Amino acid sequence: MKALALAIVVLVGGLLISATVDFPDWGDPASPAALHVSPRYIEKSMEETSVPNIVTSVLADYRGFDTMFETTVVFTAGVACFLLLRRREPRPGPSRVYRHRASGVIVEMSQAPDTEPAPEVFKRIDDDWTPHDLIVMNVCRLLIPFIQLFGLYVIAHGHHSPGGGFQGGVILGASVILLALSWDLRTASLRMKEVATGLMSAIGVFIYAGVGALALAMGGNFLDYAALAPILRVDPVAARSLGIFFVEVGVGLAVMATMVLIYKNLASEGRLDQGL
Amino acid sequence: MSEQYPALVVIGPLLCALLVSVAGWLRPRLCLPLALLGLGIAASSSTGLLAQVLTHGPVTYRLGGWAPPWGIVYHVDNLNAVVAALVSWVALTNLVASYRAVMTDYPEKIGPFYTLYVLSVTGMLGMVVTGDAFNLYVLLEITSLTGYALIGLGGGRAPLASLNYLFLGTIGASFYLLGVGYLYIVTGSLNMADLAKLLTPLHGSLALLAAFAITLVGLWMKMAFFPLHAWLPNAYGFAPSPAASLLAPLMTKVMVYVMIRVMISVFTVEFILSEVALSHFVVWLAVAAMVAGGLLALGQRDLKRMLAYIVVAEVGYMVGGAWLGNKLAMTGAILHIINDAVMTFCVFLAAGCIYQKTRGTAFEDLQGLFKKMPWTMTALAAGALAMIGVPPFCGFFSKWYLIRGGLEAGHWGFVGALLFSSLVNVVLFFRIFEIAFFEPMSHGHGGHDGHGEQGGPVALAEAPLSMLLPLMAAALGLIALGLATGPLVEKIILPIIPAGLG
Amino acid sequence: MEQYIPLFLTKYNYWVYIALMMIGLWAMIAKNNLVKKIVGMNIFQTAIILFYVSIGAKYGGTIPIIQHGSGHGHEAAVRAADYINPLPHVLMLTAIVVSVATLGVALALVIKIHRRHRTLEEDEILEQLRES
Amino acid sequence: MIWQIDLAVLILVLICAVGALAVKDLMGAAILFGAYSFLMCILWAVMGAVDVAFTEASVGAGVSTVFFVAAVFRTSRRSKD
Repeated sequence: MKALALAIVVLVGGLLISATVDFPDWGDPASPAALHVSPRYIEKSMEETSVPNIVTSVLADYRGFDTMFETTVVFTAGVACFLLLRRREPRPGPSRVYRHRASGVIVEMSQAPDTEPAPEVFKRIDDDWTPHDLIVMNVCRLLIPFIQLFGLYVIAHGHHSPGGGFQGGVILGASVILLALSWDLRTASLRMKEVATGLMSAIGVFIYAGVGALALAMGGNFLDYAALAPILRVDPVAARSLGIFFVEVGVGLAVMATMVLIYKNLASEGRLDQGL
Repeated sequence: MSEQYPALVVIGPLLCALLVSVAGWLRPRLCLPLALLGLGIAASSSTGLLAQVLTHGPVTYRLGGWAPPWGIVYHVDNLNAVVAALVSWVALTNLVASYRAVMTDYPEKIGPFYTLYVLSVTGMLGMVVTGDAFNLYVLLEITSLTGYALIGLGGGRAPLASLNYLFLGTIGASFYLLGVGYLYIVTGSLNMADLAKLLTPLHGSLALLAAFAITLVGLWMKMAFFPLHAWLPNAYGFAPSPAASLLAPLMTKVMVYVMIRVMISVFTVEFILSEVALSHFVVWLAVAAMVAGGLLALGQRDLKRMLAYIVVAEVGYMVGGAWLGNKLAMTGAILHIINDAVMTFCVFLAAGCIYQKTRGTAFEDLQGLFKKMPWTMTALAAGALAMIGVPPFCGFFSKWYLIRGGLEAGHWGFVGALLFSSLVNVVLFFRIFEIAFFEPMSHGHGGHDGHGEQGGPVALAEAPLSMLLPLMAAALGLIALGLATGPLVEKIILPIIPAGLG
Repeated sequence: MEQYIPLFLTKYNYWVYIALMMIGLWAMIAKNNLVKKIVGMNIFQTAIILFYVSIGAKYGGTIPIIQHGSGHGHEAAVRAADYINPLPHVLMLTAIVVSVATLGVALALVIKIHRRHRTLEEDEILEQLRES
Repeated sequence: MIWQIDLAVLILVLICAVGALAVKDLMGAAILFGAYSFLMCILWAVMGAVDVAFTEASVGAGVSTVFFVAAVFRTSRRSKD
């Protein structure tokens, strides 16, 4: 196998390297890629969509259809992870571990009780026991709101600075994952239930496709945000800018929920009872 | 509304897939109707699109209202339209046929299952109608991801087979992406029609040849063309039967369509005819695919795996026909895309029916099935006759065009391999029928004692009607397609064969 | 020898991406551990992203965000040569997202395989399958 | 774009890629893969692809690494190669 792999790699690599001779030099401002399609985006982005960040305007408007399917890819991955991993049967092994909140004493119950002990007295801990770390937990608790605020800023400010729905959505999702890592998966699940993640990921993509379909219903082509101008009561250029904002919100919602869904399923092998 | 058909073909199923997902969380009973609605929209609008294309000529649809090459466009001609209609109708029929199997096997997960099912079809339809090289990559990834999940859902060896498919599929898709990158760096465009225009002065350059080679290798990996076929038999053999009868007929055919599209609409026929050594090499690979697929199928002891190897051989037919470089062979290849999709669908669906009743498709499970499931076996026989190439069934006609194309090109190896592969199909299927027809029900196989009374009368245990009716529809479709070959070739296929072909 | 130095300086980016890609491809084919294969797959995909991003690079260009004040018609128009080509960046955002989606599905499959076989080594899994 | 910086980062990227594949401990491989992604992100920021760099920093170096760690934690850390 290794010899075969080496042969394939050398062959493909040789072909790829020999073709670079015909390429324009790296960074050449006169290369075909710099002269054919992209100048229009750079020169007209401001005029046609009123979005200074050209990457955002190309991503969500000129090539917005790609981006819709890109969001769908993320959604698909979330559904796929759920389909492959999720199972309802509880973890084998009867014992459960609790920490007495007042004293900090750890208790292991070898026979799982039918009812959980009062949660304000006993806190359940994962089988893979990690020490109760006051600093990590509280620092993360303090940080998470700011991370989420930053995520929202990234989504909303994507028109003017690097960022947008994907980056912001991933940051928002990461804040929930951080909560699950520093506290535990059950705490994170209380804040964001499984059904909520599943619904949000579908609704996020639905916002994107729905904005497109609304444009279609208003008489434009699919995803032609300018057709939304009559409802939004603005001129077509501003309608494009607003349309981009709406779809970015949809993308952010879908990406956040999907990242959390994938993480929960991976970290708990699909049982969603305890994570890392 | 009719000018919006190209968008509806993709948007309808996409929106319904999202609704199915929501329903999966809240009202699981609504999943199937919503999925049916989505694929129904796709099927009706793709049929409308086909009618529109046939009467008014090719349709171009600008997504977002941006003109090409800046925006993404859908460019639909006869070839896209007919493949889109084929994909949506086969997927819709399979959805009806598979609902019983899904309900019994995955009662808790019907929501995600149908979501992925509809998304997979969305991806295939998008790949078929798109006119943008990069958009095709994104849709290819959607179809692949759903495919990995649907295959990996099966028990036993399915997850490992699915992971291997994922590795090879990712290499394939990445190679395609890299090929598009090579084209982009030398032209600066992503639109297929625009690329074809810009590439003409570059014919003969090394970068273009490398781009062509990488793109093709990527697509071949996805369609399981002979030396790159390793993932297919396990993936389709171990997949749950509803997924197998969706992916096996459609995925490889859609990829063959993409290859033909890339050949004639991006690189153009002139470029391909100028690379004589390459096309010669590819035709010989196709010959190897037919021979190897047939021989490997002979070694199988399981119906589904045997069918999977036949798919490998069938891919060889189509790729070889597309590369022979004359009109007859290209016609045969395109006709075979349509015919083979329905044939493969028919046999895989029959295998699914058998699995539903016997919970296994190994050869020993097939004993006495002609008495137990007469209708299913009749449909399987129809599919088998079509695959062998017996006249009233459609398989004969596409093979006829392929053989005539091979003779015109003077390629005796291709003609010989095609005849050899048909002969192998005869052996393969008659072996199945022998087992199913003649051998008694219980045989005392190894540890299979207590299998029921010896030699007693076999009770009729036919598959449920919801599976049987679609199966019958597919089997009748085989004959209908065969009878409709004349108009199909005249009206639909011949107008899109590029004039440059000899 | 001397004519190769300018060739190196103008093309070395492409060569490094090819080297990275080949490392990833080699790992995907030759490695035995499934997680290692997935790491190789990600390296492979990232190398392609690197290639695309290098297509977009432009000497004398700045990041593709139009400075405030320019492009509103009255002032000097935006010149394409001043900004880096944004199109490859857009395409690669898509590719990064696709790669993380593939990663998620691949890891889910790995966990499912581990549940059944209790190992991640491909040869051990194949051995178990041969025995059964 | 200063090509010396570019080249230095490229070499570091290569080292991290080889390291992630060579190390026997899968947790180590996951962390080295995170480092690899982060260096890639720097490289893209140097090339002016700020949006791509931002995405890679959050997706590649952030969430991907967490996914890897989660999967390795739930399976096994041992690797023969």
